[in-house]
Amino acid sequence: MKVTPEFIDYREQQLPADTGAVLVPGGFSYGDYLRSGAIARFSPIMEDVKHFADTGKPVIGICNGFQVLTEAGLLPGALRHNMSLDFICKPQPLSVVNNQTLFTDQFEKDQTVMFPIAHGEGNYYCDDETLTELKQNNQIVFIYQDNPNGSTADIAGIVNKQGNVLGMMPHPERASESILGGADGKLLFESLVASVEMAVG
Amino acid sequence: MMTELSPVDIKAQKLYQQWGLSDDEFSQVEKLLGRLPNFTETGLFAAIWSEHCAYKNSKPLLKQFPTTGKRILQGPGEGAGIIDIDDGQGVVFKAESHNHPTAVEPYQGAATGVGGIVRDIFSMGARPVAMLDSLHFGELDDTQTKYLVDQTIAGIGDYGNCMGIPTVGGETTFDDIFKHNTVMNAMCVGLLDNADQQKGAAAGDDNPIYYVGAKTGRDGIQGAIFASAEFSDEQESQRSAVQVGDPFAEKQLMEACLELIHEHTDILVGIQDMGAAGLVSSSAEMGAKAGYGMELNLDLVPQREAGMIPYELMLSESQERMLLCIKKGHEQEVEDLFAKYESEAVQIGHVTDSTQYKLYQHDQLVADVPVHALVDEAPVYHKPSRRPARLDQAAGQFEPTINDLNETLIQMLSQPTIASKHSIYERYDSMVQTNTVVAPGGDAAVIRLRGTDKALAMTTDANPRYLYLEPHDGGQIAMSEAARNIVASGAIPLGITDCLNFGSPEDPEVYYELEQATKGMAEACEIFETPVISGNVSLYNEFNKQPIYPTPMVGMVGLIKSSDLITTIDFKHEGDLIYVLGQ
Amino acid sequence: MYHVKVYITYKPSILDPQGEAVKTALHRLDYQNVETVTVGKYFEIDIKDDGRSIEDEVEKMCDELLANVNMETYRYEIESVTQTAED
Amino acid sequence: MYHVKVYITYKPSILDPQGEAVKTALHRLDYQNVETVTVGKYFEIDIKDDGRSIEDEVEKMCDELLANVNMETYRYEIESVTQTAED
Ligand SMILES: Nc1ncnc2c1ncn2[C@@H]1O[C@H](COP(=O)(O)OP(=O)(O)O)[C@@H](O)[C@H]1O
Repeated sequence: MKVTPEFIDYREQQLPADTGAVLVPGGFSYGDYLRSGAIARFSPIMEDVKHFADTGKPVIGICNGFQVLTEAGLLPGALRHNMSLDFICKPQPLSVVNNQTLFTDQFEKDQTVMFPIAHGEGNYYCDDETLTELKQNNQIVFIYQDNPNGSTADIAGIVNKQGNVLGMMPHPERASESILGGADGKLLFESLVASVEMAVG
Repeated sequence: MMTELSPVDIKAQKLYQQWGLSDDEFSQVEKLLGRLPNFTETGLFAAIWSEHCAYKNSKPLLKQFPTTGKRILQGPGEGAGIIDIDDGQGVVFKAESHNHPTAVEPYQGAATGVGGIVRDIFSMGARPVAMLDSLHFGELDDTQTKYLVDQTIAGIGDYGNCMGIPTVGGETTFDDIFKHNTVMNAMCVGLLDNADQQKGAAAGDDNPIYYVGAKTGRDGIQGAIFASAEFSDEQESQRSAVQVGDPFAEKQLMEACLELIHEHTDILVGIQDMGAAGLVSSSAEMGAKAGYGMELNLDLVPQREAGMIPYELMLSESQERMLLCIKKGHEQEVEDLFAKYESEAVQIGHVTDSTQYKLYQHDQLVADVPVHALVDEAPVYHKPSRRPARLDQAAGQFEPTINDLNETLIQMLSQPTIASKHSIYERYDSMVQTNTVVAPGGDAAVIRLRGTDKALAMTTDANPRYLYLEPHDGGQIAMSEAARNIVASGAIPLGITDCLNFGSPEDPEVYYELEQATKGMAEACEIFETPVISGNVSLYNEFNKQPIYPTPMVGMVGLIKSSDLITTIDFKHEGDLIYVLGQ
Repeated sequence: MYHVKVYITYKPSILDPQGEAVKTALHRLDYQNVETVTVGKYFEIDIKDDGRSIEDEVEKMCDELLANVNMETYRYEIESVTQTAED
Repeated sequence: MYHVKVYITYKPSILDPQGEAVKTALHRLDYQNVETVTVGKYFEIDIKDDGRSIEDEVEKMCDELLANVNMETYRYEIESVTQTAED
């Protein structure tokens, strides 16, 4: 892939005009104090990320990024402490249950992929009503084959109703080079880049 | 609240003894100053002359270690050592013990142990790329031990994870001897562009001294002294305020320091972590190293608590703080840079042309001592040593009875010390930074170096039981195990760091163990051509006079010149042949 | 000056793994008579009176930041304290 | 049956990074009048009466498990509740 990402400081007010997609990465924003993502969602740049998402452009949040997006209300639900209460870091088999999104259209339907997880608060929660909606709208994108953290309905990643905002706890970027033990994750970025290029024309 | 005794009372009541200074040492201070030290000054000497800071009991033994070699860019004496890995790059590493704090408050003790060693690495100008640990606990059948293990792991994991530094390896053993004296060693590995190498020295008359990072509170006052004392039942209550780690503050501090080092090379004169014995040891060492004096105004030190006296301010071990010496005229630049990272930078004093170390508070001169007396005149002891009788008892060779090989194998594998450690290392983020080629679970961990085809292998090893049975050979065995782990990963060993965890050197048998173990290690270093580039000594690991087994941890790093040389432990194909190498 | 105490717990319908873990630990320590444990967060906040309604302010703080209302509930107590000389 | 509430906070001299982070966040959200924030833990525990002194029991639970007395302090409230039919 020949895409060079640009790093945008969380204190910026605006995304660059030619932004094609926004990736909110993993990490420990504000030390994860209070709740993961709770403080970061008020970062100045988040206002513009919301506008960007509202225009239907792709936004992806991985790990802490997912937590930030739920806290910010861009995605439904919330992330609790892992059921074991421990941080967990290990490769995890997932199923791609929705390969019709702009992030996953290069995967096979129900393909098994190995993405590492690395989180302490990755236990996805939503109420029954939301879960029904997620299912009806086909918003569940990745599920764990072997639920490591207690997530509701084995959910590992979801999109919003419009399908342009993806949040997921596992790390595709840690599985994008064979020297690191696997390259399944690359398909996700290739899907995204192809979708953006299509949109730009 | 502490009351400050007068100089005469300090001497009469022998207050200094409580702080770890002997009568002889106190007389020596008196002689060096030509007068009685006041309360603050006594505290400064007690801290800097503690074993933890001055290595007064271990220095003669550390001299045995080879410390030079054609790749060695920096040996012991700075925050961390540096080894050249070609292409203008260096690998920086060091290990640090945090045994006592971990025994008292495992989560925070372990977390702040990680925080401290990370600061040592980035103070050299290097970006931390990996953490390892070495943990020795009591047997797992005890509830308190389970709690200790759980919290220690959580503390190490949370701090490293939050900083975005992968914890890629370590070792863990369990034995009753460690029940009241957890051994918690942390090792950090960093990557340096050799042009960015820094020193902890404060030179140049009138250059400003900057305090950067978190505020000072009464945390861990006397930490260095505390680390140089044994535990016993009676002492349970006599513990100083626990240091709490703030990894997010450290992350901000690290990014600010690295930007200063990398992008403002011209203005930074020296940088050092405020570690053991906090402000006094960092500032005095920086001055002494450069041959300059220093004046600090304690009113300017950022303070979290009200009413702190100079003794407390100087000896506090509050975390996430560094000391900088910068070129005069660049004050604003430094302050702006730290503000950008929401970290604080405050000028608290300046370098002087004299040789005195002077502290002021509320317009009063509260300490005035020759900086060399403080830093370089600490006594060095050659303690008596005696070979423990147990070593000469013709220990009846242990003959295991094996009825069923399968069963014995399963029994062995279910020993916590031998069993898989995945329940530990899966609680650490071992992959963040996406450079971990060989994650925990194998021999050494392997980290690739982006932009090159090179990789680094790293491991920590010690086997306390072997050392207890034979300290000299045990020291060699620890070295050999580390070297085997490195070689089995496809790397050439470059050098080591170590943490010498022992009992009290006042005990001649412990001193013998220390002497023999270091001798064995030093010989092995020569053979493997792996000089010692950094390390740490933790003595007084005793509970009710029962010392731990001798536990010298070896942290070894090796270089893999091209990624296709990396080897891993798993069997690759059916039908492949299996060989046993060696004797 | 107000002294505010905020209590945050998971909604009753949500399993609280921390509470379960603490309960198990208490049982292991022989407190068999412990029936249920819930674990929450507790904040003590000192707020200067600035003329705005303190209830409104605390309510908003909880809603926006302190609690995640998707999974947590909160309650608070507000105590008005007389300012001491330094304030 | 007793309904017990336990509040755990850091001792005054102990650094509370969470409290600081929350305070800064509240300031940024324009609650400039927030002076101090401390973050602690909060437990609600239901305990069956088994004849032992409830105060002693709660005190011991706090000491042994709920609080880390090296750095935290605790306080608690005990309320005696009449048992409902199910108990
Ligand atoms: N405390 C720990 N932290 C991180 N990794 C650990 C820890 N303890 C053990 N490991 C990892 O588990 C694996 C096995 O460790 P160990 O049992 O010491 O192996 P060996 O006997 O081969 O040295 C190694 O990859 C090691 O890095």
